[in-house]
Amino acid sequence: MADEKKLAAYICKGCGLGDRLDTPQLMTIAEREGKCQVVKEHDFLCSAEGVAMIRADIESDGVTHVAICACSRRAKVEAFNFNNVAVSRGNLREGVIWSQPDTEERREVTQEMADDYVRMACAEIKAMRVPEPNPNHGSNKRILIVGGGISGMTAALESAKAGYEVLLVEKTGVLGGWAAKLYKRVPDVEPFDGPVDTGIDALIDVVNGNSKISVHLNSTLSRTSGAPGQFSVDISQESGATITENIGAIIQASGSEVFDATKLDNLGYGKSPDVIDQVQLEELAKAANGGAIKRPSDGKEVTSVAFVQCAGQRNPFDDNMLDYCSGHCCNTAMKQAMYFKDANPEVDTNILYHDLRTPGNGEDFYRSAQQKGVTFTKGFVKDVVVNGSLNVNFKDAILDEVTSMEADLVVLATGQVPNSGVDIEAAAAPVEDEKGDEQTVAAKEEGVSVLNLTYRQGKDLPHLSHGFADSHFICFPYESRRTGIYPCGPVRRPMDISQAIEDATGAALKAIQAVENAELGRAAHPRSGDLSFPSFRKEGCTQCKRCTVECPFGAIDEDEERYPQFNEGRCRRCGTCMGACPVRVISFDNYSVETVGSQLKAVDVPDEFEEKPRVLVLACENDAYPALDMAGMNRREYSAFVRVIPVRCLGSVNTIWVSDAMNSGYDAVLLMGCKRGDEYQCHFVKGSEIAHTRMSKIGDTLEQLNLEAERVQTFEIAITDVDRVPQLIDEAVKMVDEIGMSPFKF
Amino acid sequence: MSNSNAAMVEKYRNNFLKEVEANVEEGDWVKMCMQCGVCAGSCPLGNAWDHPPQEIFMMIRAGKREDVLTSDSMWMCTSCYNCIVRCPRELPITHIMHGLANYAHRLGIAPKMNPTRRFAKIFWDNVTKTGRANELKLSISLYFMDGIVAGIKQGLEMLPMGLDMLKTKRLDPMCLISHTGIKDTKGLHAMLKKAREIEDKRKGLAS
Amino acid sequence: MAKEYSFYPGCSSERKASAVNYMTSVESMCKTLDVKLNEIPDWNCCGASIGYAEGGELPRHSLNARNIALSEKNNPGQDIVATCAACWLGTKETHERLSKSDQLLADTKEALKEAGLDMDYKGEVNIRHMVEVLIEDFGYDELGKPVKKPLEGIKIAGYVGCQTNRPFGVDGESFENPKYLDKLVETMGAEPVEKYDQKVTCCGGALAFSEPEKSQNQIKKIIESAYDHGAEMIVTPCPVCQLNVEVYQGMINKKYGTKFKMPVTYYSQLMAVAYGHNAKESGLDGNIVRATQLEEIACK
Amino acid sequence: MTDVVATNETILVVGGGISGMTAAIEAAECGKNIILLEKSPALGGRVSQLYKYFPKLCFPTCGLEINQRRMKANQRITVLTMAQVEKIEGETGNYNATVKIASRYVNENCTACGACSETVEAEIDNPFNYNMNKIKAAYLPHNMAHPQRYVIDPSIIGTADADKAKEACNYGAIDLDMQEETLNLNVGAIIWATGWKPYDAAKIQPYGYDRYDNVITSVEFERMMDKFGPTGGKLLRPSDGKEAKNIAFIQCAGSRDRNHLTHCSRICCMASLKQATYISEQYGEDAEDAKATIYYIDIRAIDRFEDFFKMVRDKKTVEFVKSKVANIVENQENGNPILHGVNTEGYHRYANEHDLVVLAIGMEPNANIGEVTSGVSTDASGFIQVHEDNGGIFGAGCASNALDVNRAVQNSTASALRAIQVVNKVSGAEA
Repeated sequence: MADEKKLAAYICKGCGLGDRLDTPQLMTIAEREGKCQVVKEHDFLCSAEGVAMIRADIESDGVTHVAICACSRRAKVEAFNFNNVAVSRGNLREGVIWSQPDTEERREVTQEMADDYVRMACAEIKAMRVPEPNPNHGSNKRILIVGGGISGMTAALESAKAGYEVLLVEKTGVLGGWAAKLYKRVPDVEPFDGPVDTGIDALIDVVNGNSKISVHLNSTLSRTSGAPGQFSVDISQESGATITENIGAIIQASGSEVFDATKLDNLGYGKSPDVIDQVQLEELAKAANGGAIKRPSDGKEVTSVAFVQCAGQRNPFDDNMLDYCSGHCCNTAMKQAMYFKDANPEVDTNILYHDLRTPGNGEDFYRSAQQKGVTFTKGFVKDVVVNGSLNVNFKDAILDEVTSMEADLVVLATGQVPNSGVDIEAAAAPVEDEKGDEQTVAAKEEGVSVLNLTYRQGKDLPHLSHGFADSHFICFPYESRRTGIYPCGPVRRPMDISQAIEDATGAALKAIQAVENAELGRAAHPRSGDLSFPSFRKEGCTQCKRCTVECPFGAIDEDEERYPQFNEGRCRRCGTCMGACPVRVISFDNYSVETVGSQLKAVDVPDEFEEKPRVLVLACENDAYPALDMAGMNRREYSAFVRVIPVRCLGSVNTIWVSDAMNSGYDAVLLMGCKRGDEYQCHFVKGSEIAHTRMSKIGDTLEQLNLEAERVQTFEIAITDVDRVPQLIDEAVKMVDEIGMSPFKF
Repeated sequence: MSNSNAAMVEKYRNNFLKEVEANVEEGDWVKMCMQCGVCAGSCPLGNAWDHPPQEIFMMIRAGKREDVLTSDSMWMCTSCYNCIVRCPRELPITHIMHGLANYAHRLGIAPKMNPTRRFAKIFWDNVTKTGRANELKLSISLYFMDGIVAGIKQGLEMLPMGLDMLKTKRLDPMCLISHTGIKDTKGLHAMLKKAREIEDKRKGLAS
Repeated sequence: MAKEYSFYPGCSSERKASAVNYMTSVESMCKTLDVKLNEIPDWNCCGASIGYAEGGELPRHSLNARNIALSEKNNPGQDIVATCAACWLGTKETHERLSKSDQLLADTKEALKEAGLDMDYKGEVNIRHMVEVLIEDFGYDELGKPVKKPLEGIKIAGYVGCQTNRPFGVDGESFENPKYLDKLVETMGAEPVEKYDQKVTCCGGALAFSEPEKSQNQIKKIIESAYDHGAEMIVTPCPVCQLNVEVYQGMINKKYGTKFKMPVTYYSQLMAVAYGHNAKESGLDGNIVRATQLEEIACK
Repeated sequence: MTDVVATNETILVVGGGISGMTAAIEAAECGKNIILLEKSPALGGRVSQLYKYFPKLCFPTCGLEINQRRMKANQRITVLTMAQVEKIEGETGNYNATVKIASRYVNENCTACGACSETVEAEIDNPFNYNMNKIKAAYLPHNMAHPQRYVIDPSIIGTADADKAKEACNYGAIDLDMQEETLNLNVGAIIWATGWKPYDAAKIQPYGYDRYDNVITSVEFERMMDKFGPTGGKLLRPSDGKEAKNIAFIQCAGSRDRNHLTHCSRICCMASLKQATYISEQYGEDAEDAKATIYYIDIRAIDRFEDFFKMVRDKKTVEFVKSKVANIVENQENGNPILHGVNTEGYHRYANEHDLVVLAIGMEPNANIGEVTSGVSTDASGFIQVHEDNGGIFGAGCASNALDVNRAVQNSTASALRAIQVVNKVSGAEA
């Protein structure tokens, strides 16, 4: 059906469009130039009546492609939401009359703007196909969980409770993870006054007893391939046997390891058996089981204990130490001090801290610890001297003196180290010389992979700072860079049990969402619900691999013939591959080199004597375009010589658009994307960055056309740049004024 | 009385916090301090404190018994209660300061010459003698605290004030000879004696 | 129908004591408001804020408990009302402490037995400051009604001080910026200096005797700010505040070369005058720094 | 008359802030039907009033844009603004919620053309800017307002202004006779995402928020940085409109305090660290006279936020003082707040004068669930606890704990699944 097109254009006269613009002329343009079979205008297009008119044309008149020439694509979305038709929006309101002064001298150029936006809207639908769901989508809904700790078990149980089959793989011989090693845990409901049972045994029983959950102990993943709804994994068992399973989505709850305390010999670790970390203290507490805790060296009952916080943590100055804070240690130390106090109030328990970090109701827990006689000292521990007794030397920050305390036992609050597998970026890092090469090989082998993905881009999830497999985003903690694979628990960021439980439950929802979307062949966040997917013409492909390298989500592998192999289920529809392709064989039904290219060509470029320059803006739909909208809403004026085309991501910008623009006589092209670099705000990770690199290379092309380099510029735009974007546009026009019009006008 | 000091040192060897919790008025609140320092900043005579309350609490935990009990910081408390109402942990700081001062005083290791300590004693003796304050005697004994000469000097300095008070009939010379206190002084004294006994017993102080 | 209270005057309110003029004005004020004050027979000193050092804990509480016991015995069912901040605070503190600790209560009763009062202590009374009585049992409107001679045109700074304000304070008032004195001043037809920013600064209390320099430094701030904000007079609810802020002005002037001559009055004096009592009845003769403006109105 | 289709397979989400939107969208993208209630005229909640997020210093409206696009594209979500729950009855899988919808006086015909606002003269306090400036009584709540629809303030109903607004509208969007409505919704599960409110700063008397113009709260400070805020994006202090350069941040303003909120509000340390960067953003990294001083008890930059703490600590323009400020007095001459206190790291007494004081104000839950139904477990601070007694009602975001945005979203996503489990049971899908 995508082939029998029937194009329709609708011109709205509301919101002052009718008064400011010559709409009959717009209709003529849509008809003559836009080649629309149906062209109608309406006083109030978004009204029930107006929308009904359009629906009628779709249902009874067979309209398949609709160009709405009214307000911005961000306005009245619900009203113009038609299923199974291709829709484009000509932005005549925010983009034209609201950004142009209502004056006589500007009337002509304002009309030209509107004319062009109508041409563009028509050209766009002409090049569009109505997207249909991805045909080779998978519909397996089973959820694989990697890791049998509290996070993994919670994720398993919560998924099962929602009615989904679960496969849980645990590398050790038992479920429970770290939580099972604890004597008691910090409370997460009232009263927050003392250690409570972990409840881990009960949880293990429930998991084992749940018919929807099948548990594989002593097992690891030796291969993971496929896509949401159709993953295939090899599970290697201790026995050596390997079984292959099909699943729909993956939750990586591979947890954390404890920091290697042997690096802390200055704190006496390794020098005395009575200097231990928090995990070892839990073992002692378990052994004592409510009775007096005995010290390892001689089994003597502990009468005094010093807790040294931030041991090997919060230390950016030493590469062997952790930069970050593990978050739970303050509460854990208090809990452990209470072990002693509850057994025998006479035991001296002192916690040496830098900043006491007990957010939320942890503050009650803190007070309770003080109530029980746990003492707190803001102090910086220099070292722990072992000579028969243990002497903790520290600077007392309050009394402002270097002093020391003696203790039977010293407990070091060492931190959590994520078990996030191989650092694929480090592994893939380019190497200069032989030596370097060896190093990278070493780096590649360093660390055991958790997922063993067969993805071209590497075996595991990309790491972020400090090796955590976290999402980069604040508002989207589950925006994983491998669609359908969701990390949760301390592999994502340091966290305590309560947060791990919340996190695992959230990850379970995302996994469920992934399989449900996969079945419908739809995109996941951020373009949720998008049915389009990339397809490519094998004939034209030169196997340059740019698409496979640049895909931010590792969605593209290579087949045995080394052609790109698209895993649509893993694709997030950003179009970076399309932008990367030098031979332009990659496209989406509703977004392609054609849909944008034809728009910019549709623009009527006046010859140079008219002294009406044309500046093309390719604007990221998430930041720059909304900023322009809001500029209009707030009546910020900018040059009428600009023509704006929204793009899914600057990563999708193919350089051909720029050279086409130049060839068709535009005087400047501005690319407006979001923030790049370490603190990038691009939801397609590197789109903005890639575009920047590509454009820096386009200089040569311009030279060939002997055009000034400044005619093509890239900007980082934030959605709040409501004043800045108009400025940039005006500056560009001014720049053209100075260097002169493009010679390529016909 | 310093023998009781020795006794306490013996009894609570290097656990000053426990000693304070047991023997000092409201002492069991000390452990609840979180070192925010709002009390230190709230004290009207703050500048006069060698160690502000929050620091004293830290010193107690650190076992600095001598430094705390011989300090005259607590004696700078004017009982304005600013610290109490602002403390985010609701420590009765004013009372703890009073308690520490009193405890040091009872152990006989409070700073001998601290004027507030001495005035406090004079005041207490004055009011408990007859059951009511005799302001004239009070001021006179206050001036002669440091002996006749200093007393006369002080007295002269204060003379204009004294005269003002006399003029406005807010001071009565007759009080020197005929101050009427309460009727049941006998009962009062017995009561106070008993109270002191009980308190000393509780705190293991030899009276 | 008169309101009756069990009255605890305190040492400073005694005949020819430092706050005798406070007492005088309170009596006149109560006369107008038809308040009957039944003095607690044979009441004793509260020990004051300085009592802790020599007195310790239990003896101090015994002193106050004795007064409470005497009140409960002789003025049953009546709230204890004190005019002195220290008396009020000391008694209220003991009352609270004993109600919280059975140990302390038992010990105190054992001590009271020596004074033959152990059976009389029940701890069921309310301990209130006269200001509370005025605000809560009457209210500003009621207090305004008997005003015969509004104190027009006098700018008065309400100096609340510490102990009527902290730690208990007057219900509904803030510790940092209590407004009741301003409201009383307004009710009496005078002009409150609302921006006065030293209204809760400590005057040094008992340390005025033992640490004169430090205290006078405080007092200086209190008076200076009053002048800075255009006050012509300071009003206070506390005898210690009144005494300290008034009598040391001379010495401060000597030491700092200031020219302080700021009258410091009691709220009850303002009220007595406004209610039409003469200067003597209003205790104005007791002010070392003459409150001339009040005297003029009182003579009218 | 609003007509809403709801069944006991529908999930009701109460609160249209980041938490409520997240819960609604995530559940809807799992194929569930959602009714999302918001009591104000537009979605977005408190995050839409923030200038930047910590630790990335990115703009909340960026994520809001994505969430709104997801929502507009999703026909499974019904949004009801100006709506509040009055009563909840029933049990897990079958609740009846009574919902009151206040009159907006503007119907769905509104095209947000702004004609009404241009004609109306009356102005009202602007709630979006914490009443620090005024807006027309016919207004669009803010630039990102969704639904993008104007509101007529009740205060002008019955006045000439209102009639002028009505005449100005060419689309019959203004209905001055619009009546308050009450709906009864039958739903299977309820997500309570009513968020938080800043603790009443006036109650912290020693800091004189009610007495001194130049003592403001962190949420107000946040609005100052916004180009569309009350000061047009400049740090101008209220007393005299002068640029505030030497700014104090007081931590635990209302939090960790038995006289106020006993819990730690978690976000305030990070918020102040973030706001300290605003100063160098406005005046430059090396500005001689621009300075942030942070008065704290403990800096609670937990887990990876430590990196942010370090970044701020290394700035020349930022200083840290370990001290809970005792009180603030005002310099009579210039209106500068003077902070009194003691730096407890070695006992240093200070009386520091600043241009402006920002109170890192505590987070008070806005849960008030007890008012509409009984049996939902809340802690002493009023946060909704995870508890089996809660049945099919789940707290989400800051109604459930003092959370930063990231954790609030995490928690809301979890709550969405808990609600889905309930409605799946109803539909038998989980069997």
